[in-house]
Order: sequence, then structure tokens, then C-alpha cells
Amino acid sequence: MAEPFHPYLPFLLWWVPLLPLIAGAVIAILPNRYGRVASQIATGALFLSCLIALAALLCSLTPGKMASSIPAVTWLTFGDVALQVGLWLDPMSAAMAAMVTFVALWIFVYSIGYMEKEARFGRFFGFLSLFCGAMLFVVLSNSLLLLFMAWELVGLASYMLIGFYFEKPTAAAAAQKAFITTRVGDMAFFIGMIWLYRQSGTLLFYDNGNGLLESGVLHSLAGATTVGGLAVSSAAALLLLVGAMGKSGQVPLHTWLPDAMEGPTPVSALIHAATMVAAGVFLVARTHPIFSAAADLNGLSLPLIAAAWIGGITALYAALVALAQTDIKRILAYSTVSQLGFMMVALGTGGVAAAMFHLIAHAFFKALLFLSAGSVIHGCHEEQDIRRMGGLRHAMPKTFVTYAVGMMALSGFPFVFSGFWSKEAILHKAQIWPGGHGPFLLAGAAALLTAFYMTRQALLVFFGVPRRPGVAHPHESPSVMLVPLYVLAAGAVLLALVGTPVWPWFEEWISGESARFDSGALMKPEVMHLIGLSLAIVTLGVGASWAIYRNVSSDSQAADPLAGKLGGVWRFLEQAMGFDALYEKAIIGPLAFFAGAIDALERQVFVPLMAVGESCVKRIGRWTGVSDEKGLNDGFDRLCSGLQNRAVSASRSQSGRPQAYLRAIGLGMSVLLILYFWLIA
Amino acid sequence: MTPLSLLLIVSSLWFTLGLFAVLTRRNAILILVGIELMLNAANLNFIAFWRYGPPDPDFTGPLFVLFSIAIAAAEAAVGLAIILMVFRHTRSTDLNRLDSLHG
Amino acid sequence: MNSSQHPRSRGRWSIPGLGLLKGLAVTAQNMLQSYYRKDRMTTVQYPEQRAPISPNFRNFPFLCYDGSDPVAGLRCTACSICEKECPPQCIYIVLDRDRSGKSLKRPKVFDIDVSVCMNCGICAEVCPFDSIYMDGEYELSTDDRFGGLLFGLDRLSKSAEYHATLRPDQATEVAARRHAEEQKNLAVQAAKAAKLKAEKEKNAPEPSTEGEHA
Amino acid sequence: MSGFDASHSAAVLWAPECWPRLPQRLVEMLLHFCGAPDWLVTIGGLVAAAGTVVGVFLTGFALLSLIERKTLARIQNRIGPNRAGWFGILQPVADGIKMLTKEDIVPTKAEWFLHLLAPILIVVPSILALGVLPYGREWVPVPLDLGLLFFFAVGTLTELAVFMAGWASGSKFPMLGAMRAISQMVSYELPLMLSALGVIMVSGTLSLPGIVAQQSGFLLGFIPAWNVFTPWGLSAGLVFYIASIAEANRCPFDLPEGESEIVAGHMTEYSGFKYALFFMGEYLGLFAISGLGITLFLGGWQAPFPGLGSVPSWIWFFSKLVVVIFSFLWIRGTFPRVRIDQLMRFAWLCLIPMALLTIPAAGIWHFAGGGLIGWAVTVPMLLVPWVVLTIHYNKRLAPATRTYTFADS
Amino acid sequence: MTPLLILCPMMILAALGAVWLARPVHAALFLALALALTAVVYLAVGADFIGLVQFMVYVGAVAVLIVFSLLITRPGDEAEELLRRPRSWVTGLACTLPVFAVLVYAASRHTCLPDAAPENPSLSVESFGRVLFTTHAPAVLAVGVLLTAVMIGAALFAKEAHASSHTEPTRKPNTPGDS
Repeated sequence: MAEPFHPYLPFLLWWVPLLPLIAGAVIAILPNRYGRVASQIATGALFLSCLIALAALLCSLTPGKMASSIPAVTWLTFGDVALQVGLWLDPMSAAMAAMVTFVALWIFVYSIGYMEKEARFGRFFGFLSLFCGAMLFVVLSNSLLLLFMAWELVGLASYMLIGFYFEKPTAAAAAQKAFITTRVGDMAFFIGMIWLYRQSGTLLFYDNGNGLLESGVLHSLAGATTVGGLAVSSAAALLLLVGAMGKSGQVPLHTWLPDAMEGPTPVSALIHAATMVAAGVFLVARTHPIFSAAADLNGLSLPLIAAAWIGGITALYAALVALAQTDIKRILAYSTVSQLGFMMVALGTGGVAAAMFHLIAHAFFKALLFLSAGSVIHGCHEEQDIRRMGGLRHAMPKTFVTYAVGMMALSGFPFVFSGFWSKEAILHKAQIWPGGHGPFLLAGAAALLTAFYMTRQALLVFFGVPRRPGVAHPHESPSVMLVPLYVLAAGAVLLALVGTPVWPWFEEWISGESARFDSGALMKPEVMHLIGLSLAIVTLGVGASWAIYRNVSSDSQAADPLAGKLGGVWRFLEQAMGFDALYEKAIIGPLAFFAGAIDALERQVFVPLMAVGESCVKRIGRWTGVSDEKGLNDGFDRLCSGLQNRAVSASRSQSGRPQAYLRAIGLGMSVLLILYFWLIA
Repeated sequence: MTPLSLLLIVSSLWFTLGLFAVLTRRNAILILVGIELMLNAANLNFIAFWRYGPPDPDFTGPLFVLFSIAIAAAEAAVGLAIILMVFRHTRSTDLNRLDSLHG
Repeated sequence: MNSSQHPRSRGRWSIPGLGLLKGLAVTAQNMLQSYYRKDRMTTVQYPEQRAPISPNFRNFPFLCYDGSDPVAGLRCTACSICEKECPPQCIYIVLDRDRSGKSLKRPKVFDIDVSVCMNCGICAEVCPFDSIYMDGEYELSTDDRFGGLLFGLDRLSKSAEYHATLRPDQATEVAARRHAEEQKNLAVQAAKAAKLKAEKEKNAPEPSTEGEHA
Repeated sequence: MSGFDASHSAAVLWAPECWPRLPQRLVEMLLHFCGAPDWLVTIGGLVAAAGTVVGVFLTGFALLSLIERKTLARIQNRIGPNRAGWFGILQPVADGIKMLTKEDIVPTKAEWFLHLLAPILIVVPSILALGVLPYGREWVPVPLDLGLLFFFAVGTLTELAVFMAGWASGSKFPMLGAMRAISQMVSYELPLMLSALGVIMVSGTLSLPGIVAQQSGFLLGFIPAWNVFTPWGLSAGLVFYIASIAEANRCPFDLPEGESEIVAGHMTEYSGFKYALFFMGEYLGLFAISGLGITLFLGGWQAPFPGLGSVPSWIWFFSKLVVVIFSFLWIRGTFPRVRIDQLMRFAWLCLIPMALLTIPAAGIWHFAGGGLIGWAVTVPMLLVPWVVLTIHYNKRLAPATRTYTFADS
Repeated sequence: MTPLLILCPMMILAALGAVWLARPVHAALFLALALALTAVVYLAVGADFIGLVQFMVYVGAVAVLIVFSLLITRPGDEAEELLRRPRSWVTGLACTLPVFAVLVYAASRHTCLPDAAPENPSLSVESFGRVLFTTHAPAVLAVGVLLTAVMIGAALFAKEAHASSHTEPTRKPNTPGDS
């Protein structure tokens, strides 16, 4: 059905990322007072690029034409080395591009309402456009180099957006933290990239058999070994993994992500749903062939194992921390970290398709959740503490419904929500993973906790009685903010249709096979088994939460019901397991100590020494004075004046005139020349 | 005397004269004049060797001269801008008066 | 630049360049119409045509005479007021006397150096005899720098009719006044004569017969 | 150019197309039959060719000096010179005699050599530039491959000549006038050259006959394929036109010699024949730059309508020249002189950006093949900046409203 | 060879004038003459394009710039000072003469190229442009960036100086009219 579109694809696809970038550039030169125009430009550009991306998605649905390379453009030529950049459209990138443009489009629309009263309204949209354009380049790139450049652009844009309220010191600090923390990962990414280039001589992913992800190069990469017998592909993949960890907020580089909540809520939605954190997962998914190049017969390789374990740990860790948070956005932030852990587990255990499905489903419901949370915050007059909310389902019923959809999708409510099926697919992959049951168990526990804390949050915010001292009456948001919520909620539900085991169309499509409807798939014992397990997990989590938080005290100052039971553990969780404190101690502490030591050295050692020296000199001076008085006076004066005269005549050579110096240099050179020829002769 | 050696001698004389101007002139603008002379001496050499030297299908000599001309224009613009700024501060373009760093 | 108000007042602007085009249209119209609308052309082709000079025009002075004889009819009495009043002192007058040295009340020499004269018209203002007026003649160029610009009586004397063509209003007014004065003078003289006659008659017993004889 | 080629048939020789080359041919023929060596024949022919161009344009100069006065007079509803000869036709002769017989004054403080050199140096580049223009299909005095570059290269000499005139006079008004003139010429040379770049790109040659040949033919059968009828060409032509007014020091950009401010600028201390040389240089420069504009944008000697092939091509060139020159006169008769800050701002903030924009526009046009896509891309690309820049210039950069302290406005 | 024999002495004389003349404006004008003669030499040896570019850039831009800055700064003559300080030009000569010797020595070593070598054909603009914009495209880009930077830099210099002249109104104004 997309046949007529095919011939124009190479030309049009460039416009998908370029349109938002151009919009960003145009907005950058617009005066600040044209904020409304800026928002229209940004949204319009993104709308166009969304249309193109959807068309491209349709194109890639055609069997046999699923992957198409956009001819590479030579970007720079150095000698006989040509750096090429190009685009690559396969189901994965098509789906990602469509998701990014679609979700971001609704976030843009939402922002028009949300940021309405902002002074730097136009600039905000400029940054948003830059952010989206960069992310689209990440997604569509056919070259690790272009991907890296866009990756860095994403980092830059996130820095500017997180620090959008740069007057707030916390926001500025959060922006710097995000930038520097991800930089640690980027460094590893960069080294990995250069290593790959050195080994293979190309950075293009697909290049008619010579690309990085094609079998010829992969064989040679897997064949070469480096320190400790590790295959080069594995080592480079590990480096890439570190980069992805930084971007996707995996433990231990996750600390920036919760702090990034300092940005405006639409930014949080964009970062957590469509653009920033998805980049890391997408990087691993895109370069998955490198990760698995050196795999053994079981399909295991060191980077994959590392990814699975890191993902599992992250998932559980973040879920635990989310339990004890009270800021509505922070809870969502930790849940993002947790869900990214899920995706990593899926990638590690070989389920690229499952990871992508979860990524896209997650994008929809997490954007939905964030925007709903923004709506709540907006309605409660910038209140973010869930302990001060409660009972909001009466005040803002529409937001409540959409929030409930998002929350149920995230918790994995069975059957009709996309989150359920995507999570189920991941757990399935983890369960049958030959590398052990660790990631599966971790992920299962995390899923349980997810259901628990999401229910807790929903209960605290929307149920019970209002607990808001000194906060004016909450109100429903305007429709420019609500419409995006409806659309995203619909997406969160409808996506479930394409990922069920009965008709696993999405996964088959990503993997390049044609999907078929198989009603029997649901009845397979292992699927039944897993669905049952998932159901149990969700029921347990929701039920436990319901039991504990059903009757929360109406006092906003009261302690959490769990706090008393868990005691110190609760506080530990509240502090996010002390990662920030750990970094404070492990990295910042020694530096501070070193500085302090030098300061002490200065104060305690050098200053007394100077004092001693000073007194000595004083004493000598007194003695000299006396002896001078006693008869050296005359001679000393003469000495002084003599010295002065010599000094004056010596200083005359330092005339300060450049030409005099030049002449001196020239004379010296002449003498050297004469010497040289004399010696030769 | 071949054309090549004639041009080489002219260019070395130009270079020497330019250097002499740089070393002895006091007006900063005239020092720039000397520098232009030296640059042109080099350019002359490039053209002379391209024309009378071994075959050169890639036009290396003229290309170098072209770039050299572009860069010389840039140098003159920046140099004169600096001289004018100095002039606005000190009311003089005499280099010997700009000796506040003297010993 | 197109609005009649202020060229660039805030908030009003038109298509850029429209003002320039309007200006071009105006000059084009000027140029084309100059070929067929004669009323546009104001140039006077000088030697062939001359613009009429205004009564207020004043150049160098001239001396007015009545009647047809420039010597006898000269109104000037050589009173020298103008000579004394002249700021640049360009007037030179010598009184004409008879052999006995008695004043003839007319100038023997009346020179005006028009290369010195500054056309102020003070001489004409102060003249009590309506004799000196400012001339309308302007074609005075000469190749003799000194002699050619020193006007004597022969060049200065111009008839009252000439004055009338130059400044009709002033001339008629002056003529009327002079005529009235003359009449008055005549009347006075007649009265004097009558008085004299009466006295004579008083002195002589029979004047009437004498008168009849006369 | 080789020596005389006896194979020229009389028909070719006497064809109207070749009339302007008759002097050259005749001299060559004459020398050939007198038995002169080949090189002498060539040189003689070249001298005759150069003489033709110089003669034509000196006559043009004489006529123009009269026509300018007549036109300006008519615009101001006057008659203009009409005494010397029939309708004043001999006025240039009278002027020439007056100029030649006037005393040649060299100020005491002047440097006589540079003072003498300046008027000569003003005339020389104009004549050199006139030498490379293609006047007709058969009439290109010096067909250089790098004609356009040559034109601009010799054109730069004028600035040095103006400087010499200003400096060597040893007086203040010439110095100020020279500084004004140099800064104006340097500023307006940039848009002039930049606007020519688009033409070079599209025609792919620096040779002026080549550029004219590229503009041959008709679109849709009746629109001449001149560069000015393309969006980028119109834009570049407009920039070129304005900049050439300034380069020729014509009103409203005639501040180097703004007589109400600095007497006569760099020509203040000149009299007699040297002064006449300055005038001649200016008019010849006007001819040269108008001719270049015609060559670059108005199709050179190409006929404006199809089916006029029998008319000699040089007639078209000179008709266009007359039209362009008349437009200069018309503008001079209409607009007041601008101020120097307005002048510089206009060059740097309006003309140079527009000239730069025409270059990518020409590139797009070239690669889009000139069809609908070319129009669709380049028209908004150029129209929007023009409108924005002119409105911006009008509103923001125009000097603030002045208030008069002692006079009611 | 003949044009070169005529041009070279003129070039040397012009360079001498540019270096030795006391009046700055004369020196600058001789520089312009020297640069123009160089352009003519380029034309004479067949590098037409380079010759015209040299004329346009050096005579049309650089020389005019130098002359213009001389107009602005109005320096005095240098003759007296140069003669009063023989030390400077004696040392200058001492520096430059060995350099000249070395250059001539090097030049004489290089004339061992075969004199009868075929001369390179003259410069065709088309092939020259092709080489310029393919092989050397990065260099062209770099020069473009450099020129842009120079333009901005020069404008900034001018602007800053303008600001400083505003802040220091007490400076003595330039004494005009020495010429």
C-alpha cells in the first residue's frame, strides 16, 4: 500500500530528522517575543516529520523491502579516507522513528498548554526541536559516527532542557550532573567506536556486506582477540554498553536520571519516553550483532551477560527505591530506570524484539504518565509531593482516567494493556535464557514491586481524602493538555494488540519474519505458565499495596505506613540506596580531602616556616643596620650606585622595541650562518 | 641566464628588501609593506618553479599562490585592524614608541 | 516616505520601494509634459525675450528731468544732500555758478561711480527735489573698468517719461504733487504779484490806467 | 590574432554586422597591400580596433554630457543648453575648447607627479575595461578567456587613482573626498562582484562572449532567455544595478564629490584638461559598467524579440546601453543624495547579504534545471529576504526622526 | 624571456622604492606598483588567472587598505630619523646581507635544473578550478572559514576601538593636515 511512496523515500527520509533540526535553528534566530510562532514552527515541523515517519513505517511493512539503505553521503575526505554518513530504514528504526515523532508530537502539543506562561516559551520549543531532531538522527543513522554525533547532540539538548530553569540552583546542578554523568559513558562509547573503526575500517552499519553489522566484518571482529583472550567485538561491545548505561541510566550511572526531574514536566516526559533514555537501549539493540558476535553455542557472550545482569540489578534496584519516594515525578523517574533495566535484561537475553516492543510500549505509557503527572502538578498549583495530594479523582476525573490507564499499563495489568504483554515477553526470554536464572528472578521481583509502588502512588494521589494544607482548590487542565493524554492512553492500550503471543506481529516484524495468527500459542504450557506467573505477580503487588495504602492517614505529615515496618531499610531506600552519598564519599570526598590537605600544608607548615625566616631576616637586618651605621655606609652606597649604573646600562638592551630584538636575532642568525659555512668549508 | 634564475634572483632580492624593511622601518604600516614584499617573493618562486620547473599537471604552484594570496589578504586586514587600534590608543603608529615593556 | 503625515511614523509603512517609484513617476511626468505643456516652462530666452522688471527693482541711480531738454529741465538743484548721505560716497557734485559766482541752482558736474555704488537707494530717499531715482537698467557691462563705470550727467539724465515707464505709480504721484506745488507756487506768486500790485496801486493814485497800459 | 587574412570576402566585410570592424579591416588591408610585415599588420589592425572603441565611446561621452544636461533640464522643466549649434548640439565642443584653454593650476603643496598621474590613471582602467566587452556578434575588441576577472581587476585601479588625486592635491577637501570615495568604492565593489558570481556559476565561464552566448534563445518562444528574467538574475541584477550606480559615483550615491559638502571631492584642486580627464574617466566608467551589466544580465547583444536576426547585433547592445544610461539620468534627476552612514549601512546590511543569497539561489536554479522547481525554491528564497531587509532597513536602520530646535517642522 | 628582462629591473626598482622612500605614502604607492608588476610577470609567464587575482587582491584590496590606513594615521616622514639612527640600518644590513647571500646561493644551486626542460602549458581556468574544488576542497573550506573569522575579527577590533574612543574623550584629537 505504500508502493507509490517508495521512490521518494531516499529523499524524504532525510527530512524526518532535518525538519525538527531546521525548526530548532529557525527558532534560535527568532526574537524571544515570537514564542507562539516558535511553538507553531516546532509543532508544524514535527508534524510533517511524523507524517513522513509514518509513511516510512508503511513502506517498511512491505515484505521484502523491509530494509532499505539511504545512499551514504561522503561527509569528509581526509586523504584516501572518506567518512560516510547515511540513513538506514529497517523495521526497528522505522518503528522507533514513528514512535519518537508521534509521542513527541503530542508532548509538543501538551507543552503549548503547559508552558504557556513561561517567559522563554519560544526557546523551550527550540530546544525541544533540537532534542527530537537529534534523537531521530540517532534512530535513523546508518553509521556509528552519525549516531555518535547525534548522541552528543541529544546530550547537549538534554543539558539545556534539564537546566531550563537555570535560575534555580538545583536545576543548574541537575543539568550539570546529567551532562557529566552521561559523559562518563560517552567516553567509553567513543573509545569503543574508535576501536571498532581501527579494527574494521568502517563505521557504516550496513554497506552491501562491508558494514559493521554484517557477517564479514563481524567474523573478523570476533576472530581478533585482545587482553585476556577477549574477542575484540566483545571488548568494544562492553564499551558501547557502558555508553548505553550512561544514557539509559543503568546502575551505577543512573544518578542523573531522577535529578533530571528538575526540568519542566514535558521535558521529563520526552527524556523518559521518547528521546534520551531510549537512545541507550536503542544503541544496544542496533549494535546487537556486535554484542553477540563472539557468542558461544548457547548464544552467550560476555557483553550480553553483563547487559542482562546490569539490567536485572537496575530493574530491582530502581523498583526498590521507587517504593520510598514521595515526589510524584521521582517515582516515575525511578520506574523509568527500572523499566530500562527490563529492556536491558531483554537485550542481554537475546530478545531484541521484546526489548524494542517494551521500549515503544513504555514510551507511550510513560509519556502518558508523565504528562498526566504534569497535569496533576499543574492542577495542584505546582505541588509535587504525593503526601499532600489525595482524592484528586473527583477534582480531575479526566486526568484520573488517563493516569489510571498509564499506571495499569506500567504495572502490567493483564490482557488489554501493552505493558502486560511486553513485560511478559521479556520475562519469557529471561526465563529460557541459558545463562542462568538470576536476571529472571531479579526482573520478576522488580515487576512485583512495580505493581506495588504504582498502586501506592495512584492510591495516594487519586484516592482517599484530600490532604493538602494551604493548597488552593485543584482544577482540571485545559483541553490542549488533555487531548494528548487521550491519544497516548489510546496508544498504550492499542499497542497491546500487536504484541500478544497469539499474534506476535511486532516481534516477528522486527526479526524480519512474517507474522501469523496462532490462537494455539496462548495454550502452550510455557506461555500459560508465564501468564499465570505474571498474573500472580501483578495481583500480589496491587493487592499488597491496596491493603497497606487503602486507608492512608489524612495527615500529610504522617509517616508512610511501610516506614515504620521497615525502619532503617526505608530510610536507606529513601536515600536511593546512598548512591549519591557514595559518589560524594568515593569521588568528591578524596578530592576535597586532598584540597584540604594542601590547605593545611600551607597554613600549618609554610606559614610558620615563613615566620621563622622572617624573624631571621629581621635579625640579620638589624645587625646589618648596625654594622652599616658603623662605617660601611659609604662603601655600600657606592656599591649600590655602581650596581644601579650597571643595571641601567644592562636594561638598555631590553629596549622593548620589537625590531631591536628582531635585529639581535638576525645578527645571531647571521653569525651562526657564517660559522656554519666556515665549518663546512 | 635562464628565466628561472632571473626570477629567483629577483625574488631573493625582494625577500631581502622586505626583511630589511621589517627590521629598519619604524612605522608599523610600512613594516606590513615589508611583510607583503616577502610574501610576494615566495609567491614569485612558486610561479617560477611551476612554469620553468619539472612538469606539474596538478597546478601545485599556482594553487599554493592562490591560497597564499587569500591568506595574505586576511593577514593584511587583521594586521591593519590591529595597527589602527594601537593608533587609536597611542595616537602613533611608530613601533619605537610602543616600548612600555622596556627594561 | 509615502504618507503625508510623517515619513516613518510608527506603525505606518507601505510596500518598500513604492516611494521611490512614485518619485520616479513624478520626474517622468515633469519631463514628458515639458515637451507639450508650455505653461510648465518658465525659462525666458534672455537676449530675445526679457522678463518685465518690477517697480520695486532698483539698480543704480539716475537723474530725472522734465520736458525735453535734459539740461534745462533737470530737477536737480545741486543741493548735495545726496552726496553727503551716500554711504559709499560714490556721488560727486559741482555746483554750477555764473560768472559772478552766483549759484545757478543746477549741477555743473554730477558723477556717480557705479562700481562703488551699493544700490542702497538712500540718495533717492533723501532727495527733496524728486530728482534722483533708482534705475531699472541692468545691461551695464563694459570693457572699460574705470571710465565706463563712472556715469556723468550725460548718462545719468533721463526723462520723466522714462521714469513713468519704469515706475508708473510713483511717477504719476510725483507728477501730481509737483503739479500741485507748481500750482501753489503759481498761486502764491500770483498772490504776491497781486499784493505788490495792490501796494503799487495804493501808492499810485491811478493804477488802473497804468494797468490798462500795461 | 593573425595578420590580414585575404580570404575575407567583400560580402562578409561589408555586412552590417561587421561595420564596426571596418576600420580594423581597412587598416589591415592597407598595410598588407603596402607590403608591411605581418606583425605590423596585426598591430595596425589592433590599433584601429582600439581606436574604433575609443572613438565610439568618446563620441558617446560628448553626446552624453549634452544629453545629461538636456534631460536633467527637462526633468526640472527647463530647456537646457540650446545656444551652441542647433539645439545645443555643439555644446560639447564648446565645453571641450573651454576646458582645453583653461589654465592648468597645480597647488603649491601638491606633489606634481602624482597630481598629474591621477587623472590619467582614472581614464586608463575605464578604457581597458571597455576593451573586453562584447559589443556585437562579430565585434569583441579583445576576446579574453578571463574577461570578467580582467574587468574587475582593472576596475580596482580606480581606487588607487582616486587616492592619488586626493592625496597629491595636498589640501583638505580632496583628502576627505578621497577617503569617502575609497570607502564607498571598496564597500560597493563587494556586492558588485558577488552579484556577478551567480552568472559565472550558471554560465560556467569567465569569458564575456561566453556569458552572452549562454543567454541566447527564447523561453516559450517570446521571452528572451536573459539572466534578468530568472529570479536569481533579477535579484543579482538589482544588486548589480544599485552597486554600479555607487561605483560610478552617480547620484544618489555621489557623495565623494558632493558639491554642497566638500566642493568637488578629490577633484577640487584640478582644473582645465585634467579636470576634463576626470570627467571623461567617470563617463567612460559609466559606459563600461553599464555595458558589463548588459552583458551579464540583459543578454548583451541578443535581440529582445524573436525574428529580428537581420538587425545587426551591436545595434541591440547600444540600444540597451542607451536605455540603461537613461535610467541613470532619470534616477539622478529624481533622488536626493544619501548620507554617508546610510550609504555604508545600505551596502553592508542590505546589498551584500542579498548578493550572497543570490549565489546559492543561482546554484539551486542551475541544478534544478530552471523549471518549476527552480522557481518554487528561489522566488521565496529571494523575495522574503528582500522584503524583510528593505522593511528592516526602512524601519530600524533609518536614522531616528530629527527634531529641529530652531525651526518648526 | 624578453618581457622578463624588461620587468625584472622595474620590479627591483619598485621594491627598492617601497623599502627606501621616506614618505610612507610614496612607499605604499611603490608597493602597489611592485605588486602590479608581479601581476604582469604572472601574466607574462602564462599564469593568467593568478595574475589577475593578484592584481585584484593586492592592488585592489591590500594596497588600497594600506594606503587608507596611512590616510587615517597620517604618519610623518621618516627620512631624518632613518639617517639619524645609522645603527638601525647598519645592523639591518648586517642581518639581511647574509640572508641574501644564502638565498642567492640556494637559487644558484637550483638552476641546475635542465634549462631545456619543456615548459609547462599555461594555466587553464577550467582544469585549475576542477583541481581546486576536488582535490583541495578542504583547503578551500578552511580558507573560507579563515576569511570569515578574519572579517568578524577585524570588525570586532574596529568596534572595540570605537567603544574605547568613546570612553576616553580626553585624548588629544589627531592633528590634521600635515600631508
